[in-house]
Amino acid sequence: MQQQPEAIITQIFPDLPLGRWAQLVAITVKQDDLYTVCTQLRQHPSLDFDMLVCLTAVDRTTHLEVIYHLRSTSRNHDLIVKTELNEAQPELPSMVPLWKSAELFEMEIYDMFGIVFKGHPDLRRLFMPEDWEGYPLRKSYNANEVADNYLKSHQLLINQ
Amino acid sequence: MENIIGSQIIQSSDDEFIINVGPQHPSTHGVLHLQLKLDGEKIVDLKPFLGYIHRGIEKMSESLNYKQFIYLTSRMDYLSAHINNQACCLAIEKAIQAEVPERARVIRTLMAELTRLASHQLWWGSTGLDMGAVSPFFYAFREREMILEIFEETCGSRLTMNYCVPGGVMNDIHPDFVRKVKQIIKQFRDNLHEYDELLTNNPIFQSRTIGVGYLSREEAISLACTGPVARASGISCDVRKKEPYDAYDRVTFDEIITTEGDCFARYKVRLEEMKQSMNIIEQLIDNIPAGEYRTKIKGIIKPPAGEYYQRVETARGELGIYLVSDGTNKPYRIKFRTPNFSNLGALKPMSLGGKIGDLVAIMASLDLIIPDIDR
Amino acid sequence: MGITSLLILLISGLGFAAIAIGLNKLLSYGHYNSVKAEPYECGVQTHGATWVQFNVGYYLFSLVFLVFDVEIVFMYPWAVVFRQVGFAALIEIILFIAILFLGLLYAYKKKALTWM
Amino acid sequence: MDVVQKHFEDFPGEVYQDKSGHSSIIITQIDRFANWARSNSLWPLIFGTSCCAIEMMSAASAKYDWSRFGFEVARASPRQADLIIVAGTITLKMAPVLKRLYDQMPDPKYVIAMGACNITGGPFMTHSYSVVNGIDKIVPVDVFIPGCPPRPEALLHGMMKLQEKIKGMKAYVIEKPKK
Repeated sequence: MQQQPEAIITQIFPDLPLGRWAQLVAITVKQDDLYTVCTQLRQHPSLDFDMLVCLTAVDRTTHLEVIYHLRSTSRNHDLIVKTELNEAQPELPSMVPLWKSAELFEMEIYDMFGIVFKGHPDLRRLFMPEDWEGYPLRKSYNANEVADNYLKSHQLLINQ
Repeated sequence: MENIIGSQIIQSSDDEFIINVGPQHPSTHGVLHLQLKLDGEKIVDLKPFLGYIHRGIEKMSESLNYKQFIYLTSRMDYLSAHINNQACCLAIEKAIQAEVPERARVIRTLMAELTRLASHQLWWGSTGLDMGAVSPFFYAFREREMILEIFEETCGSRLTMNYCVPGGVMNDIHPDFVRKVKQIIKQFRDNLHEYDELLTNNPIFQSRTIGVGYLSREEAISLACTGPVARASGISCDVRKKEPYDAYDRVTFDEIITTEGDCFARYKVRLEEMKQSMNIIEQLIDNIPAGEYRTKIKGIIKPPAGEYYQRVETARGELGIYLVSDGTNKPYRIKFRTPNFSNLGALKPMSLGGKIGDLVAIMASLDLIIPDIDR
Repeated sequence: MGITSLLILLISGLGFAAIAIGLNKLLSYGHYNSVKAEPYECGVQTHGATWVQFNVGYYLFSLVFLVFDVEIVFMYPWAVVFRQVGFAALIEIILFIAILFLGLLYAYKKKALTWM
Repeated sequence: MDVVQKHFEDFPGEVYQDKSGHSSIIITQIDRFANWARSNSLWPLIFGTSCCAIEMMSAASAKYDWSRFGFEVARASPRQADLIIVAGTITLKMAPVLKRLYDQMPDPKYVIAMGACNITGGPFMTHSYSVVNGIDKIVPVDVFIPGCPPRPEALLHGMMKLQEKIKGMKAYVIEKPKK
């Protein structure tokens, strides 16, 4: 069964607020010391979080919440690392040097939320066309009639 | 001109050219667009372009209520459509603490294993097709059509079955469901030797897959690969074993793990998984508990505000659902962590340096479903 | 007798080709549009020009294939007269194949069959 | 493209001519023969984007077997196909690709819109920011097949409808665009 890494986390990171994210142990980390905490989580022998299972973001309208779901295949435990970003200039260090799976996740989050990941080898819009404006998964984004305007503006309609 | 791949810099000679293994291509099984930089037949660089089938399911789910968005997920990984719906129903049941009767749990697990069988059969047919052997395609669809007949009898539709409902299953199983499933399992076990004769012991197939597309264990972990792709590289990541859901804690089956990590290992893992699925079905088919097939959830589903996480094992890997609800009848934010999205990341390290023909073999062994990547 | 049959063969060959192409030009119609003339590459714009210099490996492969393709073509007339000529034909064909087999060995040793 | 009708004194039939000077004439008997030949050997393009492609594969396999109607040879390149079965959702990024593939197919060419996604956007009609609501906005469609995904029998029924439609067409006249 899945063990919970609570004891080790509190011992190594005593100052970080510990919490729960969907019955998984979660720690909240500030934006600027996120990279140091993640390298420690990656390299510390007793933690050994070697797999970034998922990287996602939630638009809480007041701020952007970015969630890293880490897993250790050897220790068999999971951890959620949460950070809050203000909407003005969302920037985060790229985790590609630590976990290779971060490359595709970060491209998707950049495309959907507009969070720029510094140091990403190939940061571009993954899903939307290159010349798309706006970030679809933001709460402020209105999704109606977007498709028809795009077709009209790109001369794709049949009678154009 | 220089291009940087990972850490080493490769001085590219001038006669390199870039071709598109593009959206419309017989071997991409969907609309995956790869841009290959080639030096003759050798692949120097590979860049995926996605989004050709991005329908924005996550944004759509934010404006559909809890009973509606479930059935969008069967359009994501349409070969394990039932398992996707099962995952959403489990997440919702966990959110509203709904109690699911035993009969529904067993029926759901049976249907999930039948879906896995049908999905692996289609993969087996299209793997043969990619390697130039056309007859496996027709052999594979023979059993698959019989399984789809069972789905159609019980749920009304063949592919996107919409059979799971929060609280159980849509309706009870068809009266001769048990007889037909037993008949299929018996027939498929007799025909399984044909699968080996056609592809497994085929020297051409072996020479095209053995040693091709090697994925080491560390690289598979770092790329967050799951499912048969990871199990072929030696990672034990079967969610049915790690976090048993529905009736998986009641059955005994073994998780197939090999360590070679090449295309043939992934092929063998999926063939063995088909046997394990039949094993599970045989254990469950005889003792489906009587009783209710669903608990009626009256009214609008409004889970309490908070976050919920549920993961299941689809035919291609671990599907994780991160559900954030704010107490209203529509999910505030829902994220599908789909297996194909991270398995696609493994395509580049495996195919660099190889030939174009090997790229087709590797893509066939990865068994990618593109709408599962783009959502 | 020989010259007339040769002429008939020539005329019917050329005629067949001319009719096939001519009929096609006469009866076919098509909407010409600029995209139809562009090269097809999986439905997207090609990256850069398509008239590029190919890798030399492809020519090597086609040359080796050509040698053994022509070998098969020579066997057709041999197969037709094989029964009248009798045992001598068998010796000739074995000699012919043996020499070409040496060619195959040479190509194999020179690594022309594996892709560099 | 404007197709203009020409009148010749010495020829009683209808003659049409397009901008590039290509003119075509109507001969009823040859029409019937040509239409019979075309409708029974429609080669589809391999173009499956999502779930409908799996039902198209089922239609191609032994149980439903569309080769009974002459559809068997599925070509990978539009240059050798004369029917494009759009099986699966067409999103905004895929629309120019579909339009380009349609343009690059030689005439006479036909389009089957398979699945609800291609008729009106299907399950993704509302609330989605990137799905084309109906591909008849982009390419002229001959037959619409509803269903999500439509059963293989429905696909075969749609194909037979297309064959009837072809048999009723004028074989050698420059068709005015459908829209």
